[in-house]
Amino acid sequence: MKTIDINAKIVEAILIASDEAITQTKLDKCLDEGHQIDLGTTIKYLNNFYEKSDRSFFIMKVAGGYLLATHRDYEKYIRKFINRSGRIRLSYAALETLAIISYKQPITHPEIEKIRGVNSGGVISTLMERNLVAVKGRANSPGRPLLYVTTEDFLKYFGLNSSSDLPRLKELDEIIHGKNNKSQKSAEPNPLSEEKADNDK
Amino acid sequence: MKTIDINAKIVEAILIASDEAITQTKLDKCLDEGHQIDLGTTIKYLNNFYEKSDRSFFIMKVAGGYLLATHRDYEKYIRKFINRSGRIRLSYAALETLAIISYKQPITHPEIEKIRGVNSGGVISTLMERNLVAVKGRANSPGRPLLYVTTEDFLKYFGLNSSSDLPRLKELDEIIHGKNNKSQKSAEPNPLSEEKADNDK
Amino acid sequence: MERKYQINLDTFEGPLDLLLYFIKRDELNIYDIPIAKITREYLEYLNMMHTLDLQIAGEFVEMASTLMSIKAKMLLPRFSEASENDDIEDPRNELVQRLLEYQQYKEMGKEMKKLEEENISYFHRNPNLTYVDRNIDAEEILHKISLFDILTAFKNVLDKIPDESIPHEVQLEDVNIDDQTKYLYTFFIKKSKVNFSTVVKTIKNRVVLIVTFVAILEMIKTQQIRIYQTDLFEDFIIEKVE
Repeated sequence: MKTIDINAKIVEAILIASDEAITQTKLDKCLDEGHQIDLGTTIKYLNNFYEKSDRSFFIMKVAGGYLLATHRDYEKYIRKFINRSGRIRLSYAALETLAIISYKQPITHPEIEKIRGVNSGGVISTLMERNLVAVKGRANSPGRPLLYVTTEDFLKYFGLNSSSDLPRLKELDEIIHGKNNKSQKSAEPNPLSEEKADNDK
Repeated sequence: MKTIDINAKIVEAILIASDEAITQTKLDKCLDEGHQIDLGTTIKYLNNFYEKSDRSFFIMKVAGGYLLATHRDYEKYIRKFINRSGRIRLSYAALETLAIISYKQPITHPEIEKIRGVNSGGVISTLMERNLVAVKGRANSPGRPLLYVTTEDFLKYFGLNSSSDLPRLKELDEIIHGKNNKSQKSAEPNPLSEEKADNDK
Repeated sequence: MERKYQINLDTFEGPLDLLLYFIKRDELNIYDIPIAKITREYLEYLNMMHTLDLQIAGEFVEMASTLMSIKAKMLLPRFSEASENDDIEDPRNELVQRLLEYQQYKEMGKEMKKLEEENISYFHRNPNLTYVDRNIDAEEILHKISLFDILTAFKNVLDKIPDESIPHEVQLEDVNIDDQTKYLYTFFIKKSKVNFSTVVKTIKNRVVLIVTFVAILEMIKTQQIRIYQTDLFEDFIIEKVE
């Protein structure tokens, strides 16, 4: 077996030691003056090594950077080990609320309720507990309500690189035309950002 | 490179995905009836592989079992990375003091200590070093003690415009209220009990 | 009328969801909703919920009144006569806009469900920072605890204690930090970790509680214990430092 490049080892060490996605910018800040590592190339190199040496993990591109993740085959064992036998999937209410928050963020509680037409306190609490949304500042509207945004864990959970990678919002036209047929189905998760997705930043 | 044993891969996956040390007992619980893995042997096998392939990490024996750890050579980078990413922030004492200052500002050192009941000089300097707290004038009370306030950086960190934007107790109530039922569950005594490990292997 | 009510009562997230269901099922034109028909259906549904003794949320009732008010406005001669005229607003407009907007997010929620399914079997690296950062000063480490968390935890506990025990003046309580430190150590006889809620469960007096809390902070400061959370809003875990 070959001795691996020192740069690859630095990146690997960071991947092992941190639960936050590594980005080129963050990496640059860890290096001494004059020391440069091209993150993309290094990740490819490492992933290639992990694949060839048949590891149980790989480097995933998510949340704006890279993170180590285990292959699907080990889900069963890991789930049992960390004692989350059924990682509780999100309810439709939670997903719908997340969709609203991710598109409209930052958004207030009343605004969310207005769109959903129902009381959403419970759902928001659940999302906060699971660290999928967080409070960030206050709106300038009367009563200065708290503003909610999605978190990095949100991106990790859905395997997204950024919130603009979300499935796009369907245009109204499409909904009207799709009203009676199954065109809903055909809407594949779109990996690219759409016009609508811009306003979430 | 050789295809590694499936058992080793299961153990490796658990090491990657869990922040809890792995023990033989805990491992046994994850396996199907009749499936056995000898943890000690597997760890040796993996560590041998990591060493031979010159990885930046190894499996460390801690009192409670085994964990992945990085070699010391990379500590410098990791430390910077974790700090930069905001993963390491403030101590509990510092945070508590910060909370007191933010809600009671401007406030003097003796007043802070009175609320906390403990000497707070060190914590206040830490907060000042990190530019979260600043001095703003002096109180008119005897001895004219310095008055502390939170800085703009602090507010920015939380996305707030002014200290009056801090979460109010009423809002905490709402959040606590919304999630009360669920949080009861987690209030059970933690079944895990691990001795704190010695840091070296 | 033998309409099949194969409506799963729990499936509707709210009144908008229910209305969308009617629109889809009956293939109605969302821009030209037959308001009388849909109001009737809606009210039938509420009646049925009522008959089944299901609790009807306020939002459903509110929507019923909205529908009836739209229906009433539609009957006003001013609207029916001028229905061709663009500058008189259709009373249904606002509802239609809300339905359309809600529908968009509902659809997106379904797409997100797919993403969830695709990603749920991956686990990301979850390092134990206690060991990884072995040289990092404990003072610098904040284990995922935010300002909100601390206030929440403290307040949570305070709330459990009856108000009567709040002293309005400083009273002499037969408790001090040393006692409470000893009390905390009793939890560490058998194990090295204990949940915060377990520690404070039996404490019924606010002052004792505050003293215990201060004792905990003191012990953190002197590094006798460390405290962390597995997640936001989770209980704190107190771990003895050897």
